Amino acid sequence: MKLITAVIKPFKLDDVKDAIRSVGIEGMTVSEVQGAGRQRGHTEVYRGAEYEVDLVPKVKVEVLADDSQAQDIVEAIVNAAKTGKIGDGKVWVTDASDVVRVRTGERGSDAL
Amino acid sequence: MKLITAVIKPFKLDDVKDAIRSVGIEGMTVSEVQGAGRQRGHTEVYRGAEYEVDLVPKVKVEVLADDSQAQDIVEAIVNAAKTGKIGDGKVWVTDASDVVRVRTGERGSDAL
Amino acid sequence: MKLITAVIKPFKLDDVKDAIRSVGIEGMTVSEVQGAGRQRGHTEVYRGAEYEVDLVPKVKVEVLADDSQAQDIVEAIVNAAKTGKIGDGKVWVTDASDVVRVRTGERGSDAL
Amino acid sequence: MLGALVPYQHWLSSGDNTWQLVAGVLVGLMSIPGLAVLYGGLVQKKWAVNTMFMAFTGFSLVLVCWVLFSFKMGFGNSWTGVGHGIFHNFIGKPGTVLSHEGLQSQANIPQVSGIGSMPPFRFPMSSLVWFQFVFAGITPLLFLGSVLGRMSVKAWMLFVPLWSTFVYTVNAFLLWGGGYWAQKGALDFSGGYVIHLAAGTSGFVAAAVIGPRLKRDREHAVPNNLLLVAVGAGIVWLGWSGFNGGDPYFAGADAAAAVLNTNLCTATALLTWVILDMVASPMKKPTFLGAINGMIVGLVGITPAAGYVDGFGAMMIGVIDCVIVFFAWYYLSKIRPFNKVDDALGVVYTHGIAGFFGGILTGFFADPTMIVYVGTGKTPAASSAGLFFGHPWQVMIQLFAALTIIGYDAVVTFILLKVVGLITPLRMPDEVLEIGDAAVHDEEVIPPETLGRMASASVSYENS
Amino acid sequence: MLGALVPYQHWLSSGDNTWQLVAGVLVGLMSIPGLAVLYGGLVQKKWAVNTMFMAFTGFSLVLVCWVLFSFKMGFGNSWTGVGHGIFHNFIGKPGTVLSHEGLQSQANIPQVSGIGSMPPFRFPMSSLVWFQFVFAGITPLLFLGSVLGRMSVKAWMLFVPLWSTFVYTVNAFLLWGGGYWAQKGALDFSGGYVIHLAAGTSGFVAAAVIGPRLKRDREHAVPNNLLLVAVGAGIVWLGWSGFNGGDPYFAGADAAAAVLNTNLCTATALLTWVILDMVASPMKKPTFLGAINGMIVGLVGITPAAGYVDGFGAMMIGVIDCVIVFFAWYYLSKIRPFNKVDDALGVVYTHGIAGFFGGILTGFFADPTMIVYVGTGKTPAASSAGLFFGHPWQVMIQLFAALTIIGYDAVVTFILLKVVGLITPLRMPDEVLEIGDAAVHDEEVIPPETLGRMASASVSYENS
Amino acid sequence: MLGALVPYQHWLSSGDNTWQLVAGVLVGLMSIPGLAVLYGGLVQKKWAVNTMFMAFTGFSLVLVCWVLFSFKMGFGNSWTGVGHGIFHNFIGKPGTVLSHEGLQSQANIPQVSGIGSMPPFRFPMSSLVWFQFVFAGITPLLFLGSVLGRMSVKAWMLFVPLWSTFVYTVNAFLLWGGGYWAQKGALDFSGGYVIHLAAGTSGFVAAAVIGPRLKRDREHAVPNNLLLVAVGAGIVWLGWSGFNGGDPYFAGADAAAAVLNTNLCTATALLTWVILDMVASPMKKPTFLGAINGMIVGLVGITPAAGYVDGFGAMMIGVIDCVIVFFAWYYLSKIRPFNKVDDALGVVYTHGIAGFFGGILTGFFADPTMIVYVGTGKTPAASSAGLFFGHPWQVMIQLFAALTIIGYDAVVTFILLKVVGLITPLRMPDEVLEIGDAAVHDEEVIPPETLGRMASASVSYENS
Ligand SMILES: Nc1ncnc2c1ncn2[C@@H]1O[C@H](COP(=O)(O)OP(=O)(O)O)[C@@H](O)[C@H]1O
Ligand SMILES: Nc1ncnc2c1ncn2[C@@H]1O[C@H](COP(=O)(O)OP(=O)(O)O)[C@@H](O)[C@H]1O
Ligand SMILES: Nc1ncnc2c1ncn2[C@@H]1O[C@H](COP(=O)(O)OP(=O)(O)O)[C@@H](O)[C@H]1O
Repeated sequence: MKLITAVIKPFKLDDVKDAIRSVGIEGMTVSEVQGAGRQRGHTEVYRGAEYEVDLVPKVKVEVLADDSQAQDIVEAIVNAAKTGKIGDGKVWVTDASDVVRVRTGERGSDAL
Repeated sequence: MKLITAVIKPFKLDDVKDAIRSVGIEGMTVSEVQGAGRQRGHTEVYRGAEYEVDLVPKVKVEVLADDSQAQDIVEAIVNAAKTGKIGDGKVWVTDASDVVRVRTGERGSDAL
Repeated sequence: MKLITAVIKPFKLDDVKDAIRSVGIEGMTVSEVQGAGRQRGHTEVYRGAEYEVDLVPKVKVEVLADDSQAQDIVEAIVNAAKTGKIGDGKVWVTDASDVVRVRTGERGSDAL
Repeated sequence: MLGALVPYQHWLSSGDNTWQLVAGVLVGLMSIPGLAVLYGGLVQKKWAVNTMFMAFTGFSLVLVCWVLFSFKMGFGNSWTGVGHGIFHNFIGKPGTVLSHEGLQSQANIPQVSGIGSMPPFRFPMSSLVWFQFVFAGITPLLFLGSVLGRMSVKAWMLFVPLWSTFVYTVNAFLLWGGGYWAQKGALDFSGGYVIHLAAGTSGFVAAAVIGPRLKRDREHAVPNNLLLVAVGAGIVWLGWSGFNGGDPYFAGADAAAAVLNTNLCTATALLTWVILDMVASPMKKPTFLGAINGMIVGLVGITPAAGYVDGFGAMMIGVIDCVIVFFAWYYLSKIRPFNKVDDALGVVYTHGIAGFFGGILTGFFADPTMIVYVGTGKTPAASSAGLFFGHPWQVMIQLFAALTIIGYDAVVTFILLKVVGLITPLRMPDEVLEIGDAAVHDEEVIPPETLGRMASASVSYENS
Repeated sequence: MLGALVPYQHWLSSGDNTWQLVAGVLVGLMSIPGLAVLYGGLVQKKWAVNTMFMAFTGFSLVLVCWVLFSFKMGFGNSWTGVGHGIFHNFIGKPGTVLSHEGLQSQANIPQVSGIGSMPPFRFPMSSLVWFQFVFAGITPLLFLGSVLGRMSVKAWMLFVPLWSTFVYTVNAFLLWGGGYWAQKGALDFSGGYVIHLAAGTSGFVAAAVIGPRLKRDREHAVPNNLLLVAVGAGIVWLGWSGFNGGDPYFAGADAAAAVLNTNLCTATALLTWVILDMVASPMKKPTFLGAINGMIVGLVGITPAAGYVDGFGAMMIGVIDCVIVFFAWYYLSKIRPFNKVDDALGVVYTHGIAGFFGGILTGFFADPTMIVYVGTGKTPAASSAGLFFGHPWQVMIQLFAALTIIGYDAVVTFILLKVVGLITPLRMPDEVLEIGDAAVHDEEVIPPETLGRMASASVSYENS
Repeated sequence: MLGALVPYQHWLSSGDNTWQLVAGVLVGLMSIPGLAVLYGGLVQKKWAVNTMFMAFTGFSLVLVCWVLFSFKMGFGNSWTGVGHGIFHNFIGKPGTVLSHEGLQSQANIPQVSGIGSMPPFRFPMSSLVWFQFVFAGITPLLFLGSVLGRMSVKAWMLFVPLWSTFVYTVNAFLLWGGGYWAQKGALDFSGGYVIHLAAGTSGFVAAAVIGPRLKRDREHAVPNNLLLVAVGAGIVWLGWSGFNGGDPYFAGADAAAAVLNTNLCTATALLTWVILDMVASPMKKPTFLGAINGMIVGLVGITPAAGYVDGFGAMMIGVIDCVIVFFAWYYLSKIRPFNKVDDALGVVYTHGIAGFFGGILTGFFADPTMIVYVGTGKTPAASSAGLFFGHPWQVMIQLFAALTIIGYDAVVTFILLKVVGLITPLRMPDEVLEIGDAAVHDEEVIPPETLGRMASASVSYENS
């Protein structure tokens, strides 16, 4: 099993969700994160005091998938999330040795 | 070392925490996430405009544990988080090659 | 490729960011989490009703790095995040089999 | 010149009319947005929208009933005609106040004003209808605090008009409309009984009849935003200057005394609760919500007394009522029936018990040198004396009036809810309770912005 | 004693002056913080600061213009001198009201007050300037709802003074300053046309000229916090008691009737929308924002009518206007030109259409037994009659007055925006629109506390 | 008829009394909820509850002292008896105002009202006590802005009564109670010195004595919610109409002029800061909090002047005072002692410096044609002239009065804090400062709902 993690621009979430579903995976877990990288943050000013926010709002999507589907999902995400501008984000893949569906106790591919 | 990640229903957090502790692990890291899956989201309506929220609030629990404890923890979480209704969530396990306790610099099992 | 995950005290984020950058990595992904562990939570009281919050606010930092850099980054984070008091947090390392930069499609080290 | 336009009739005083209108606006603000956001901030996040929805609709429902029939039930002629005993002095005859006479003629409470105990009013009917409405309108919003987090919208929208019609008007007639307890000399300056004891009693009964919130909700019953609690609480506090200040019906010395007493009792009670929090609460820490509780107790406690007591009396009521409610809150809540009923925001304490003892204490502290209306010629000034000023019987009158309200309101609330329950379920189904606002109203107080997408934007630009 | 200090001149009534000042404060509160946080809570999070900034500056800009020249354009002598026809009764001659005469002499609208149709005022000029300012000041804030989320700050800060000078003053003079439509007997008690129809029309035209919000913003156009919407909405509702109550200019019976009618129509309309939501909306659920929409429709609908109709009329306007706007909101919005213009908060419905039909309905329901001013001697009382009271022509007068406002305001708004567009771009650039507040103002409504660091603290302690 | 009940004594004017009561309520609202949520929204999230707690308790503490002894110290007879020189005209003799005479007899400031410079009051004592209380009550809340985020609750609860008793009453007596500076003709219409200069001075001294916030807090000193800032700021702005409008003590022409001037100066100053932000701030962007700063400067700047200057003067004060404070904020803050003291919200600028120059500018712009009270017979009207109207010495009087306030308040604040420090630590311990609200009050402004569990629900339903 693979865990694919994507950090993307927030407004691309809908496209990425659709892309993942088109590969045949319905489930995923999403969270709001902040990214640092080439894309610069910005300065806010509160009552004259400068406040540097060097982080940029991003959305993180985590998808568990069979090894066989992993590459397709990565491709699908990359295509859907791309704008071509700095800050489009990263996708990475790690191994999951075990997956369980809580409701049923099913394991492995059946748990997805 | 294993990293066990569980995505569960928010109101089950207390039970899951207790279950993990009963296996002998005190530490864990919790975050609020949103899940997509079989459990359907809902529609909100703001001033007549329909707004589809296809994500469901979930809580993510991450626990580092010795390889030997990992299975027990997975079992404990699954039992505690189960309601039998759709949307109970997933638990997955990945390998952590190294763990450090920041305060002391201890590594491996000692760092837990 | 390695994924280094650090759970640290929120006010140490700036120091940790600087430390990671000093190793030569510019990018990272940050999120707000809650930790349970040796550091105790606290009790809040709302209109006389006691409300136990056994979780402590933490910040999670995720950094992808080449295998060669991973140890340096772990060291850097540990040094920067340390206060010597309970609750300084954990750092752990997992393997990432693949990394893609969404904007360009670059993979592996080039994607960082 | 044979004639000219003048702005108003000779009986009208622009000063008194302005005061009455503004006092009404201040009390209106206590409900909307005051209580709506005070309660909206105090409930857990999943119920904030529903709580505010109930407040806005409850207030509106009462006003419609008020002008169509219920104002006259509280402040008109006795329905059963002139006569002795409580049954002939129980409730007024329903009628509308929608015509130009109902709006522009001189205000009048037939069994009270201009007939000895009160000078004739110097403002029009609509000022009186408006001023009395805001009191009628706030009362259901107070007991909303007992039943939120499970009462269904439809049941609410039926129960509020019924309760207002069959309970509130009776309370008002009995004490303010010249009914039985008014005739007996019971003192309730601005609604310690008519409003707060009533809300505490009815809320408690309603909470019992409707049943508790979900266990899960009770276990997470933390406020969602204390800043909004402060916005609401602050408007409620200062707005109360109109609540009590408007009740002499004239912008005279007694109105001013009522305003000052109200704020004084409130400040005293707030500090009393803060000190008790620091010395007698489990955590021994001062809390902001404790201060707000004390504030409410002070406001409620002075309400039956505001223009009858001197400043010393106002401070004593603040201290004594707050000590009583503080210990009731912590200890009475542990015993039956209080530990068996899920009164969500504790209305029975901060309004019911606070109002009850505020009324009793009025029977002790009413100071006859406080002049409500000035006597001229041989007419003595209108004022009232309590136990400490040589009139011990006043305490008993206060007690019996309170018991009348408790008994009547509890029984009729019970009956009305049973009737409503025949028409529509009183509670929302558990599946709805599990989700909250998003299930009841398709709205959330803070919608998750990045996690959704507009599907059909009925009111929005379409790309052409 | 040969003389003494007295607090004010003989023509001044402290009651009427107090009412006028307080009514002005209530209306001021409707803008600041009322509309600022109502809109600030209704927009998505990234635009909350900008929305409030626009509200605070818009209000301020109007006041500066108001005292320097524009008050007299609305309420002074006709600029083109005495004469017949609309062009001699179109706009007043500009002038300041900054001197002590502008502040402390007896108030006067030369073509209206004290000359037959209205008794002489009993308060000073500054009360009149203040009271009329708060109306002038709120109007741009209303149409802000149409253009927020893309209009540039600079364009706003130029457009508001221009619009207020060239559009608002004409509306006011025509209907309130003794201009053409006032002479023809058009009824607009407190601004159904002058303010709300104007805001709806100008906002819609401005939204069309400036262009839509970003597609991305329209797709995520969810409110950021309904509790703040409730704070704003509540202040707007109760503040409206001053909006309509202040317009007789005297704290008499008509003021009181206007207050009661305002609240009654609002409650009725709020409940009407809630019921329509439950039976006729796509989801068949009552919504809090639907209740707020209904509330606004009621407030706007009664505005042209408040002191002219009886309570029955007020309720009917509440129901009818709300039904019209509800269906316009859901169905008219699907057809041209409404589906082609991105009127962000739907101002054209809840203010434009609601104000238009409120005015027309005034032509039906105006009740001649409602006395605005009392006649003495042989002078008849001042009142107005609508179609249902034997004066069918009133409806046509109302219609033509409305069409004048729509036509004039639309054309001049269009021209002014084109002029402003020559000086500075009307829209923010897309890169700025993508980010929102943080790009426009370097501020966020809820700054991410743990994720940033103070770099240069110009106003803060430095370690020594 | 030999007699009848009348609502009030002959000396009472319901219009003036209403104005005084309502003005008091408006000023009360500026504190609660105004400043409580303005500051509550401006501080970082971990201090929001503590800030509001301090505001609610501070306000309450002052009221209790006020009626027990301190009102008379500010507005009674000179403690040291009649005599010349500042020491015989420094402070009033303490006394309660709790009796029925203290509440219902005719209001009177023995060294001021009805003795030549002011007509006799037309409202009762309680209106005066109430009106003057809200000023006394808001002042500690203003300097709370300097010391929040580290001052301990106990120290606050001791310091506020002491400061109010030994500092505020002296300020008030000197300028308003007929004391030395009043006799010398110093002008302070509504508290530019008594309140704002005092708050700026005392807050700054207190911030120095108590020491800075944690370094970590200063580095993350971002507001937690600008919508709440807007709620508070809006109530403060409009409430200020009562602040300045109530100070003539009569609802006459000068009250109305003061209301208009207040709003005009505020609008001007707000726009001035916005423009300076756009051209002279480091980022060259208009900011919402800059607009709010400008607003406050305008409100404070007009306070000493409101009923003495004409509209032109009001606008000039708005521009000049705002330019001064803007540059002080950016540049003075970089030099000693300003860069050595952690005045958390910059009260020394927006209240201290703004009040100081507002008072000085009053010495320039006071226009003698602005009539505060009208003379009859041979009595000349009461008004005041500044430098631009032929009375250059007024500027020096203003300056010396200001220096008296600065000197006295700074020294006594210092002494009182040292005394309080002997009883209880002024600062919270660092461990508490690190956590904030959750440590001080066991409360958080937005409790983390899913992450906790109710352990002992003292006030909640128990499963049976
Ligand atoms: N080394 C890294 N480890 C973890 N996350 C990273 C890393 N580098 C970048 N990211 C994430 O990817 C986002 C986009 O990266 P950035 O460098 O800004 O743009 P791009 O990927 O287009 O070059 C960042 O905001 C951050 O969330
Ligand atoms: N493939 C997946 N990858 C990551 N998370 C998933 C995946 N499938 C489901 N989840 C998570 O598990 C939660 C529950 O899944 P769902 O399909 O709704 O119910 P169930 O697991 O009971 O069949 C989802 O809300 C989501 O957070
Ligand atoms: N077994 C674990 N798995 C995951 N996260 C952990 C684990 N133990 C601790 N943590 C995280 O590390 C944080 C600090 O741990 P804690 O035990 O409080 O202090 P310390 O690491 O200094 O002994 C916790 O708040 C939690 O977020």
